[in-house]
Amino acid sequence: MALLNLISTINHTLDYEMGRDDRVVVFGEDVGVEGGVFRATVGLQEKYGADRCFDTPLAEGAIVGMAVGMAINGLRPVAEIQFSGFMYPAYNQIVSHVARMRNRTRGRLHLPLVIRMPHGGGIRALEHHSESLETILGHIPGLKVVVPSTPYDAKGLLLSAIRDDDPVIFLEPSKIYRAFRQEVPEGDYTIPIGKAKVVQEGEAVTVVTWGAYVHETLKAAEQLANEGIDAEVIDLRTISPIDRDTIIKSVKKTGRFVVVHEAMKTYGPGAELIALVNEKAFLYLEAPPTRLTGFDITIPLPRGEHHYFLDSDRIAAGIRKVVNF
Amino acid sequence: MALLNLISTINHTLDYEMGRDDRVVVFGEDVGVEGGVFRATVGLQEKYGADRCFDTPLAEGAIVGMAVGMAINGLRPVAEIQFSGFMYPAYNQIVSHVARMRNRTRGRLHLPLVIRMPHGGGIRALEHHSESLETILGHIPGLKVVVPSTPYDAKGLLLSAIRDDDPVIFLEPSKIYRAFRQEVPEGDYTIPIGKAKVVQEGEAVTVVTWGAYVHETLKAAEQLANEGIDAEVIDLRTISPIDRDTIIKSVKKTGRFVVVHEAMKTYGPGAELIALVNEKAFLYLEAPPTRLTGFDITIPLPRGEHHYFLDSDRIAAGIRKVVNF
Amino acid sequence: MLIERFDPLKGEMLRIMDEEGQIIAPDLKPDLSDERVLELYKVMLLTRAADTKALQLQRQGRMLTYAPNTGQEAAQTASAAALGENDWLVPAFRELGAWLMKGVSLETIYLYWYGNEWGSHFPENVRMLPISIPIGSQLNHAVGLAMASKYKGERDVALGYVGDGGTSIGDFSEALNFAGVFDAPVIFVIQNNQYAISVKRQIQTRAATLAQKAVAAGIPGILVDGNDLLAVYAAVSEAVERARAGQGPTLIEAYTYRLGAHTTSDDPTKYREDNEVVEWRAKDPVKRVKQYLIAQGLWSEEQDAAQSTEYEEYALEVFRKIEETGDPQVEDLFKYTYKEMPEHLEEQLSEYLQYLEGKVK
Amino acid sequence: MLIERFDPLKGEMLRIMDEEGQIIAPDLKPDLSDERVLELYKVMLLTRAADTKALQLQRQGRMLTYAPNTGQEAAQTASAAALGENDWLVPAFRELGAWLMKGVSLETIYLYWYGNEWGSHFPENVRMLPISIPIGSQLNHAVGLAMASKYKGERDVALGYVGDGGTSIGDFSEALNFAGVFDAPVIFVIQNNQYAISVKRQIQTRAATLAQKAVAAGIPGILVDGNDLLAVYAAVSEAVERARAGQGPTLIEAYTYRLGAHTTSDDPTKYREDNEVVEWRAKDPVKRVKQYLIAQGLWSEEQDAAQSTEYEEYALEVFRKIEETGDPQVEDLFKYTYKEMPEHLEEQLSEYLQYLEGKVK
Ligand SMILES: Cc1ncc(C[n+]2csc(CCOP(=O)(O)OP(=O)(O)O)c2C)c(N)n1
Ligand SMILES: Cc1ncc(C[n+]2csc(CCOP(=O)(O)OP(=O)(O)O)c2C)c(N)n1
Ligand SMILES: [Mg+2]
Ligand SMILES: [Mg+2]
Repeated sequence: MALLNLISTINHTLDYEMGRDDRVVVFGEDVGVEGGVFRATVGLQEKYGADRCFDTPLAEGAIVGMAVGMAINGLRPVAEIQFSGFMYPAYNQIVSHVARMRNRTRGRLHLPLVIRMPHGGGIRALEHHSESLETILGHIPGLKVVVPSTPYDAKGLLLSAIRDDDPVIFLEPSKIYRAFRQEVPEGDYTIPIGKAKVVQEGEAVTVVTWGAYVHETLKAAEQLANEGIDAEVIDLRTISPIDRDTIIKSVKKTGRFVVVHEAMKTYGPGAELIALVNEKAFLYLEAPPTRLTGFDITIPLPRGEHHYFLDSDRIAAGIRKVVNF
Repeated sequence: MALLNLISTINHTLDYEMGRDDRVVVFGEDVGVEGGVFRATVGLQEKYGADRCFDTPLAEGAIVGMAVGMAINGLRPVAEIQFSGFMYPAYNQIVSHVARMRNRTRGRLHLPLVIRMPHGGGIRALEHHSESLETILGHIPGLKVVVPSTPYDAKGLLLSAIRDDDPVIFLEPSKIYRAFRQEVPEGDYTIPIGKAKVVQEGEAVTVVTWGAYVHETLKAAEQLANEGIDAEVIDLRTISPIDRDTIIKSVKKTGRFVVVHEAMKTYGPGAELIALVNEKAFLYLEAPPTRLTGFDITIPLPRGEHHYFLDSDRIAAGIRKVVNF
Repeated sequence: MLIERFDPLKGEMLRIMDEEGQIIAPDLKPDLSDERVLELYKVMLLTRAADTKALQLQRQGRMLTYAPNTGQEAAQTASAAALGENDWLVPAFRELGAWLMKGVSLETIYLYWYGNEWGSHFPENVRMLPISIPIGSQLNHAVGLAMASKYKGERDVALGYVGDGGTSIGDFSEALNFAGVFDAPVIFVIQNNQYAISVKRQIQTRAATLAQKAVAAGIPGILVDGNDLLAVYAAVSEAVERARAGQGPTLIEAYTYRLGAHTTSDDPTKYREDNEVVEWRAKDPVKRVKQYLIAQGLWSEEQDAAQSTEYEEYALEVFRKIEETGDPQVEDLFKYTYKEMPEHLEEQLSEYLQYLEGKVK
Repeated sequence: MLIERFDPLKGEMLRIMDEEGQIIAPDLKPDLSDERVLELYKVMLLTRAADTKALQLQRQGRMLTYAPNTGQEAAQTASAAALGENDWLVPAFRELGAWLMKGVSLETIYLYWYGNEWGSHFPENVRMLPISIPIGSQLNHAVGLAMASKYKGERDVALGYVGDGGTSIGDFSEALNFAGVFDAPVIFVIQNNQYAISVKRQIQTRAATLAQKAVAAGIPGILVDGNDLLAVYAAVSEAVERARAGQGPTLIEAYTYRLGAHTTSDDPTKYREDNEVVEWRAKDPVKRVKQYLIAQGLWSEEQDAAQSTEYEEYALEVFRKIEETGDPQVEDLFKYTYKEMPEHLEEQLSEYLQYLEGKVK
């Protein structure tokens, strides 16, 4: 066991899996010599050589496109996109090829590849460094989309992702890269993709969230607990495919539903979860299922970004409303 | 008045506005000499010259990027993307610049440009020619996204789009390009962006749809009318921003809500409308709001695509369930 | 080395066999026996027959949209012929001769154009990716295949195709650049057929040749007569050898012409003059090789006619089978989205099957 | 014409003033009075002072992420100086000298790096686009601006900047290609500062020069000493004149070096040797021009020191003002998404304002 933060866990996990499986190769911009702008890949080039961990020219489309070819020819590439806002140049590759190769060839080819990227805001960075991509990736059949919220989960989920025979987009909440440490076992363990986790049990209301917002939501739940409101908090962990059972079971128990996320509201990820709850648990609902989300604006530059985020106060206020409906 | 189908209406409208406003320029792949693979721009190069209607090299990102520069420097570009499936290479330009220039510059620059593209399936075409893009465009703040369902609407909406000071994505349901003709006034008229249209009044259930599916849904409504179920059918016309009032008013009247669309279900456009109805009319709901949508698969190649589409039977069956809930 | 002798910046083009099938550069003639030339020729003939038949069937409303290859058979067949069995072929969408050469069956190819995903399911031993419709995007896959091969210490190379239109999209430049930086064992073949749908090559780029685009990536480029089977074979073979020997990537522009329409949805009279087509018909790559083979005493007009007829009949027969069996299973539309079908897809499938059942009753 | 005299394929580089500020190619010296050189020099000095101050402030935790320019002042200032008032400047994100030259105030620039969108709101008469973070994407905007200018029959040109890293992304090639095809009056300036964050220029591309990437688009390219104010000015001026005269686009590689970190989040000791930095410090573009001006009797070390101090004080003063007023209005975060605020945004804004009010109470 080691006490690791999220970013060192990513580093440890890549190291672990590269050590175990020499089909795993890691690349992207500044990934090799420097070890990544966030230091996710630090030391890997020294340890495994420049043919297993290397820098690429600046071209996200080619990075992902190359990963496609490598995956077909027997490797398990783990590509890094430097920030989620620079995923867009690779979107054509992701939608048109990464997501479709298995279906297109009726199973003849498949793509065991992972695309990692820092995700979301909160690090006071420049424009395009704070994007939330859940919807535009989650909507695409053939992709799996994962967001860990803790170091422990990150290792288990990333190992699952690399070992998955389908492509996995691995969104890392950069806000909590260094926010806290946790005991992370040095050995092998996986956490299944597609399974949510009840991180706090409760009876009053079901609150689903993921990534950095899990922690803000748990804080809100603590506030509410002091008021006698016991919220059930679920960490979705996988954006796609959605763990419907865990959510629906909880809503059937609580009768109330709130989804909390950083992404923009309209056509955002929360909409899907509300539609799902309507489909599967409508008659159990005692209050309108509610979204607590980012505004429908471009996430502001650092001086304004705090307005965009939901802090635990705003989350608590939103949940309170649903409980008191 | 002339009896026009959808594609000739697009052609007529571009012609009309180019005649009226010489800031309007039209370009894209095969748009000039050939007049477009669907003939949307036929005759325009002859009439207005090759500096106003022209072919570009094959690069969607550059097409949209060039439009951005032109719009800043005083023109009103109307760019064509040959099929919605080839929007992806331009997605970076659309998200990172088209949608954001006004906000980024606090109003100093704005982008009066239109990006037109055929949209959706049903023309028995090759892979990537049948994509539904509502979610991944509608989720982006700063874009307006329009889908006409008739020739008459297409002219009014396209004129609004070209004259809008904000960027408009104009999705043209290729399935109905030549499906039917309608009287289209030769003169000037606009239809406001952001306003839905009640295409059939009814009391039993609110059904929202758009594009080619309006016609299938109206057929379903006819079947249902014979059974004594009078559905209210709303043509959304604008994917973003959503006309919330028209939808909510209707749901408050009918107490039941169905959304019908071709796009994939999960994280699809219907989810947003259901979340909206929950937020604004929860207490009026007498049955679970329901989605009738495409499956969560890549739209199949032509021999299988009919399985993907909803015909009026399936739509009627879905609505019936909600009404009989 | 050919790449040193033919500089695209000087407009030099590699030609070995002229328009009458005469060898004009005997010193450059590749190591290809006349028997092998005949084999390649037969693939060209089959390509043309399959094309002809597909167009007929399309006009009868039996085949869907189809992209014809007529005029480009040499560029296609010779380039694929230069590959070994374990080398990877990465298509764009107009390389019928190459696919047949690589060992894909006409059944499979017709099934693809018939509109069925099983048409992209090739046998294990055929190292070819499926058709890639998003122009240019496939070239980065070729780089990745090549990189993996190099990483594993194998000697297999990858060859990616693209059209003249495809050289304008960013993916093309990015792929060449990556290949250069990583010294990937990859060959890029541009089939410059002078048009991207209706857009003439001159509107695609101001560069005098497409081969010179290699300069941007610091890799060698060569321009070859794409209607000359021997020239294409020689250039691609050299590139394959170089790649296999660890000498990195090559860009090859095969200068050719699409004699037919872009696809069956296209009407080329809208954008090009007949006399241009007539001129290029004289350069027909099939005719050239035929004349060569006849001159070598290996072939005759009679054999040629008989063989063409046989191939057309074969193509029709293949298609008839597909018409009977080419419709997909509903389950197949869902089954291959992921390795295991997630619950929500199971649900969607079973609801739909139920609906279909109800409808039948 | 310079573009004919300096062929990047032969590795030729335009140099006019050497590292000691001596004119080594008097015949190529551009038409630039010494008084004007002094003006440009002052912009270079201000650039360096603003940089120095920004870094100090960042270390104090008062400024956010900042991208330093030290070492690249000549490439930036001289290229922008070659533009007329109505010409368009299209930045990437590391061209401080160019922005100041173009007339953007330091207030506005600091406000941008302070993290406020008003820092991208320039006055009507300053024809400059906002900073573009998505690498390479801005070059197509430059093409569009130029095309519109041409369409309207105006004589304004557009100049777009990009880094060495930015030459690898597809947008770069697409923009050059479009510019070539449409003969757009546009100039592309690569500031090759040898690094894209930590990635060395040699890993960015195998091309021997970046200027040669012009060959792919069939447009002229030229390599210039980017630390030579006169060389950059001469090359860009010629390109501007050509563009204005309807002779189309030019690609210019300004060969320079980033003496500082990529941004304040970056630690360059992780990826480069000190001695490399020392070597390049000797080529400092600011020092060169200073020596030149002193030699012309127009400037002195004393004046230089005084001017630098004055600029640093000015920069600090500017920043102090921003610290007081640089926080955004909540309304502004919503108001500029569309021309008119749609109902759902009105609702989100008013709910949030209500929440804030409740919090204050
Ligand atoms: C990214 C993208 N944009 C547009 C299209 C539509 N399209 C299909 S083929 C084609 C022209 C391709 O020209 P070229 O590369 O020369 O190949 P050819 O058809 O001549 O073989 C176009 C524009 C596409 N398939 N992909
Ligand atoms: C499309 C994209 N990918 C990645 C990044 C992250 N990033 C910011 S600057 C940079 C390096 C840019 O290098 P270069 O073009 O040489 O400019 P320089 O920083 O040297 O001025 C990278 C990778 C980005 N901004 N945009
Ligand atoms: Mg072509
Ligand atoms: Mg650089």
